[in-house]
Amino acid sequence: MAILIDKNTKLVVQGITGKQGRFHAQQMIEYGTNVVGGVRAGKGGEWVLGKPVFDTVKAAREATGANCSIIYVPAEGAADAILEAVDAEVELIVCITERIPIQDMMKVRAILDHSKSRLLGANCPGLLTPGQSKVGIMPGYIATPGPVGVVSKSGTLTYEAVYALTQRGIGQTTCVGIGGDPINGTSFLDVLQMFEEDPNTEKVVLIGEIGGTDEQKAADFIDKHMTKPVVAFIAGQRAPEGKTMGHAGALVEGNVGTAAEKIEKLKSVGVKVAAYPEQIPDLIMQ
Amino acid sequence: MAILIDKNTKLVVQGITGKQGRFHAQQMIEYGTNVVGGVRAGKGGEWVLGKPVFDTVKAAREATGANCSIIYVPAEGAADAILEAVDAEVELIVCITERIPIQDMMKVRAILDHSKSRLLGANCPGLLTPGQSKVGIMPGYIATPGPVGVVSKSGTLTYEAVYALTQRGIGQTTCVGIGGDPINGTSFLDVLQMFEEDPNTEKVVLIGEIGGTDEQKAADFIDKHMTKPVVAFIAGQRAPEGKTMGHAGALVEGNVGTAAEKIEKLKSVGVKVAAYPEQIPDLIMQ
Amino acid sequence: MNLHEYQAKLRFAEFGIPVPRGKVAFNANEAYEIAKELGGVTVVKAQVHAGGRGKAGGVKVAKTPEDAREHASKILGMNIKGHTVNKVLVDPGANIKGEIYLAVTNDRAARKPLIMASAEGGMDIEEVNRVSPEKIVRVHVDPLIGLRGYQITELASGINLPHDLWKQFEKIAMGLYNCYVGSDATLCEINPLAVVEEYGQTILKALDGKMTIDGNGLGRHPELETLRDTSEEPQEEITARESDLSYVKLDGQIGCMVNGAGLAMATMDMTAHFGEQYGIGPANFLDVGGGADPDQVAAALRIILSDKNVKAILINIFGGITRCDDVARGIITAMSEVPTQLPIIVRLIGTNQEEGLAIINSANLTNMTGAKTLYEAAQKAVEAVRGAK
Amino acid sequence: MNLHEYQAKLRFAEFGIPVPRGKVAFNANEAYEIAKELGGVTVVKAQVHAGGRGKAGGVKVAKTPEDAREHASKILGMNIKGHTVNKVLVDPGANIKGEIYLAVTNDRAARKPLIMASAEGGMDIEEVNRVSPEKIVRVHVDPLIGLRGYQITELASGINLPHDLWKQFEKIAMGLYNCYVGSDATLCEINPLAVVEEYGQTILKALDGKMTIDGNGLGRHPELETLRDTSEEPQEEITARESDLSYVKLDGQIGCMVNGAGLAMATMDMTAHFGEQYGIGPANFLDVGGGADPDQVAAALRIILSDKNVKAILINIFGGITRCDDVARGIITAMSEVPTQLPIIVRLIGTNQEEGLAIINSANLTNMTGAKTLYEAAQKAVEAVRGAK
Repeated sequence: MAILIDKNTKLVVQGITGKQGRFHAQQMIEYGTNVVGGVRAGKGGEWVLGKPVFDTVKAAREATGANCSIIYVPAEGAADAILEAVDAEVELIVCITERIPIQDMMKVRAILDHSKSRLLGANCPGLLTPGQSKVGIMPGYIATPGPVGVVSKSGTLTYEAVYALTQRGIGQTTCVGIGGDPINGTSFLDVLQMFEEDPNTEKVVLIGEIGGTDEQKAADFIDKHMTKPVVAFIAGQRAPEGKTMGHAGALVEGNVGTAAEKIEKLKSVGVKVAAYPEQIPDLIMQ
Repeated sequence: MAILIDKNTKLVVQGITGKQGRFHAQQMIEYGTNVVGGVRAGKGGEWVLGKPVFDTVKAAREATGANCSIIYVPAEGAADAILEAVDAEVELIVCITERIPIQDMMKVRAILDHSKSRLLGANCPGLLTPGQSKVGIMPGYIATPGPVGVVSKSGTLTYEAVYALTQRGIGQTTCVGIGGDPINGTSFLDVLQMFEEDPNTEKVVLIGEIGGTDEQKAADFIDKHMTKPVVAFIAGQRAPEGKTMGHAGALVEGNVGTAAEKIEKLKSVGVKVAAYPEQIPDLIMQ
Repeated sequence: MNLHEYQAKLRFAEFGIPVPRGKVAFNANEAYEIAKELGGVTVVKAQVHAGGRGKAGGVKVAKTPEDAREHASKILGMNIKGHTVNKVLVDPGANIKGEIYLAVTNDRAARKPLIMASAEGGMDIEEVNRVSPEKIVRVHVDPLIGLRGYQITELASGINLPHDLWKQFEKIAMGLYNCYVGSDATLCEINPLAVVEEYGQTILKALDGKMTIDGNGLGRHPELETLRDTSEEPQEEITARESDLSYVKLDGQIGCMVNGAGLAMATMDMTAHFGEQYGIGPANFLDVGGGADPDQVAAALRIILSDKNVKAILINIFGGITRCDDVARGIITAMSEVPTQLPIIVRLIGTNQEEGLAIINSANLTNMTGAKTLYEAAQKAVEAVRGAK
Repeated sequence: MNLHEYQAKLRFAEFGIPVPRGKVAFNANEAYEIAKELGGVTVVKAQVHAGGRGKAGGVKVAKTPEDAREHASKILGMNIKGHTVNKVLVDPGANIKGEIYLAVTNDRAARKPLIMASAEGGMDIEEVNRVSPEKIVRVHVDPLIGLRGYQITELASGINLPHDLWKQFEKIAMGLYNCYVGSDATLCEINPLAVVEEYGQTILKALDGKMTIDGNGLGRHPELETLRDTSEEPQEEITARESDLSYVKLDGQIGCMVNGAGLAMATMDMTAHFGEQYGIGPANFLDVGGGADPDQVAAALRIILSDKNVKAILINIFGGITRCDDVARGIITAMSEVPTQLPIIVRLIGTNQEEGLAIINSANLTNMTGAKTLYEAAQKAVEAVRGAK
């Protein structure tokens, strides 16, 4: 058991003919992900890595029954790629692309709200259900099957945390990177709810960062609806106000979105907050 | 019992300070409709016909609890007026205004599809539940309470039919004018379903006209889902192809939307079709 | 409102769609001059609001400017489905390698814009749709989002367009959609969108164009209103539009004046119902609007009387909010302004209908008769025409 | 990217918003000439990317051109919150009768544009929001539909704007929203939108303006990219942007180079955690990107070394898809291109981490030390700075 993806996930790769898309498609296939095809307008009918390429997501879905898509297309075409997947009624859309203009993402969100699709990202590392399926760019070897669900805004910081868990013999149900953009498709809250409902997940790790109020909303949700223990880490305690720390969303505006505020809120609802990433396994084992 | 409106309907009049709006507000108040206020940007705080005027529908709804609005604003502002009422979550919005550009109405429809509101019209005479409430421009005296539901695309033709029924002692539950525009808020099908579910409606009169395929869809619905007898009349049997007959929607395109096609389809599902409006009461009484 | 081919193509060009550099001629000499200026083979095309120009001989290829003059002199003045040709478009000839169909229109049932493409361009698309509908690729557009690139890919892929033309096709499809939105059009059609060889390049070009504008949207596009070709419309319809009346000319003898579009159609139908066996029918559709005030009635009467086929007039008014006695007085007033000896049948129904009919009757207009029902009024009108014959 | 007041106001003007006809001066004489040309009272305003200009003395009213020159000479060169003023805007004075606040911004939580107005213009809006949030009227805009007239009515009505100003207000609010959309802005703010008397008319005018552009949207607006004022940014940040690195200068002594934004923040936090008691902390945030290839590492090193406060360097790389031994070789290569004697602590984690650390150690760079954990690396970096002091 896992959330969002498992061995039955049929994945189509949007932008499979690009450098990134091809490289990571190869990685995913090697991991064991069921990649059923790729999409690139104008390359329909070709084959890449032994998989058929289609002109549109709709055609790919019709031919392969894909229920998940991953997007590796440049920022200027990414919103269009997401909308194409929404239009084709793909259930889970994972967008790796970073630097999508925020006004594009506001429109995408408004459309998603009335659609049959879920978007993960943009600007996220994707997700991984150890031993079953990996959709995105997470290194596969860092994870191992087990009872901990991981959800994070950050890429390498997630790897750090997951690897630390794995090194200590603690496996994961699913590792989910929701991405660091200010407006994205799936929030902490959505994923926490899935972990709460997943019978195989026993504990949850949440990795947040400065900016916005998602972590505070997550804390409210944990307080009201979660029975499973949560361990958190919040990056950016020393970040200055008004400066964007790499992720477009990692920005303290006024006194909104500080790490201190988030940590305090999480602690107030009983979440154990790690002082540094390597402490996460210790807190999980307590 | 009735559909859509009854004595509990609280109505707000958008455009109450205009000539049309004021005149018909007066008529509706005289009929007994519970007009709770009006809306006109810039006239908030004034009083018209003893009713308070508000700057926005939102303010009117908050102050009066209105659950229905009627729109008498010129075509260039009508789409905006509808969206304003949708935004204020008014349950039933009736738009009298004619000549709204069709591309505006396509946008309005797309927004309505995900809203909490129902739109009747545009370009419709409104609706009337005899003895309880009238919302629109139908002359009140033509109708009388009774067991027949009336739904129509046309204004004066509806009056003709309703008046003919009343003259013969046949009363109505509710008379609904859905309007003659090619893209509108409420279709025959929607209203037929309501009449089918309304315990007081025993028989239904449907008045259609050339153009589009709404009457054909209504026939399919009658065939599959209606237990109550339906009498129909279709105007425009002699209309030439490619000419718009007054209503923007009354237009035979190619051989789509002819009266003959509609009449045949309705007859094929057991609907009695009147040869002329004055025959409707005869068929109802059969 | 329909645009002529040359108007549609000029509009397309504003939205970045490649079109031929032809010009319009109003006489044969102008056609000669344009053909000379263009050089080489030209095409002379009747500019008229009627379909089937080609079959009617309204489109001719000219090898020389002299040919163009000759073709133009034959096409100008030609009658195509009741429309007289008074201008021709002289376009340069094209080296056509293929023909595509591309159009944006309103899909009334889906309540959304619809963009359609077919590899079977140059043909009658209705016929393609009848014989092999699968050859037309259809994509609905969300009006809030607009046409997206992937939807154009769906079209290009669906009609098996060669890859080297996709970029051009995308630009043209996006241009056509923008033209449709930016013109409040109900139809923007390119047929054919031709694959032509030009200076060693393969390019897509709109060789023919068709646009219909939503009359209700014209207020937002004053530049389009000026493109209206009133020479293409019956004078009565122009006058009616100016008086804010809804009028359609038909070929019968009974002039109808009715308040409300549905009731006006029902009135037409009823006169045809009784008159058909005698070759008698409605002379027009005319919706005089809700109130039927004296000015509107007078304007309507003038329009009806300008039609020389009219042998009798049927006035059918439902007094809704307005009372029938007021309407009757309005009609009498209008009658005095627009005198006529034709038989007039007046049917008034609604509030104070008896008083209304009494006013009509007491006006002592010998040519005017009252009727109580539409049934009776239509019968009387048919009788009146038969009597006048 | 922030725009200066004068740039924002010029942009507003393009969207139909009335702004004063002032000009920018780079020295006191230019300020004199502009004030003379404008005539009457003028206002001299520091153009600098820092708030609180007024309190810092960066805004002065001048009665004469000579006054304007004097004010400009004092304001130019002034340091406001670490920013040196190198230009001033000279605006004509205005007869101000009232001040409104109007802004469009992204509401991150609602995921929609938000338009806000307040009758308490001219003040610090954060302060208004803190003391009496009900004085700010907030309306969310559906990004697919755009701002609608009734929403502007809601604002005008909500701030009790006199009715005679509604039309102007509607035009300005619509213009500001269009400016926001048409510039990929994250903030368009007018404070104050002043009610001014001019030639006997009462009009609304944007006396101050603020705009922030979404860096990710700049590609669509090359005309805005040219407005970037690089004199306002630390040279390191400009260089980092050119090398496609994400860099933020801080005031500590440990230069950090990390792959990934989250891990980079965690690394900063960890050095501060251990260093705080000694006054030691991170010198920067620096995300070198996922792959950490030699060119990126070299560029990052150059930027870090250009900061003279840096006393030690901490490299923290998670070898994800890339293997740590490859990353280690990349670091060694970069080091040879950008030589330094500062102590460098390298922590590599992920695939082949042991091999990677072995490569670092065997490179025999005496100033370079390996670390196994972030904890250990941060401790070592702090120790290194303490030793260097």
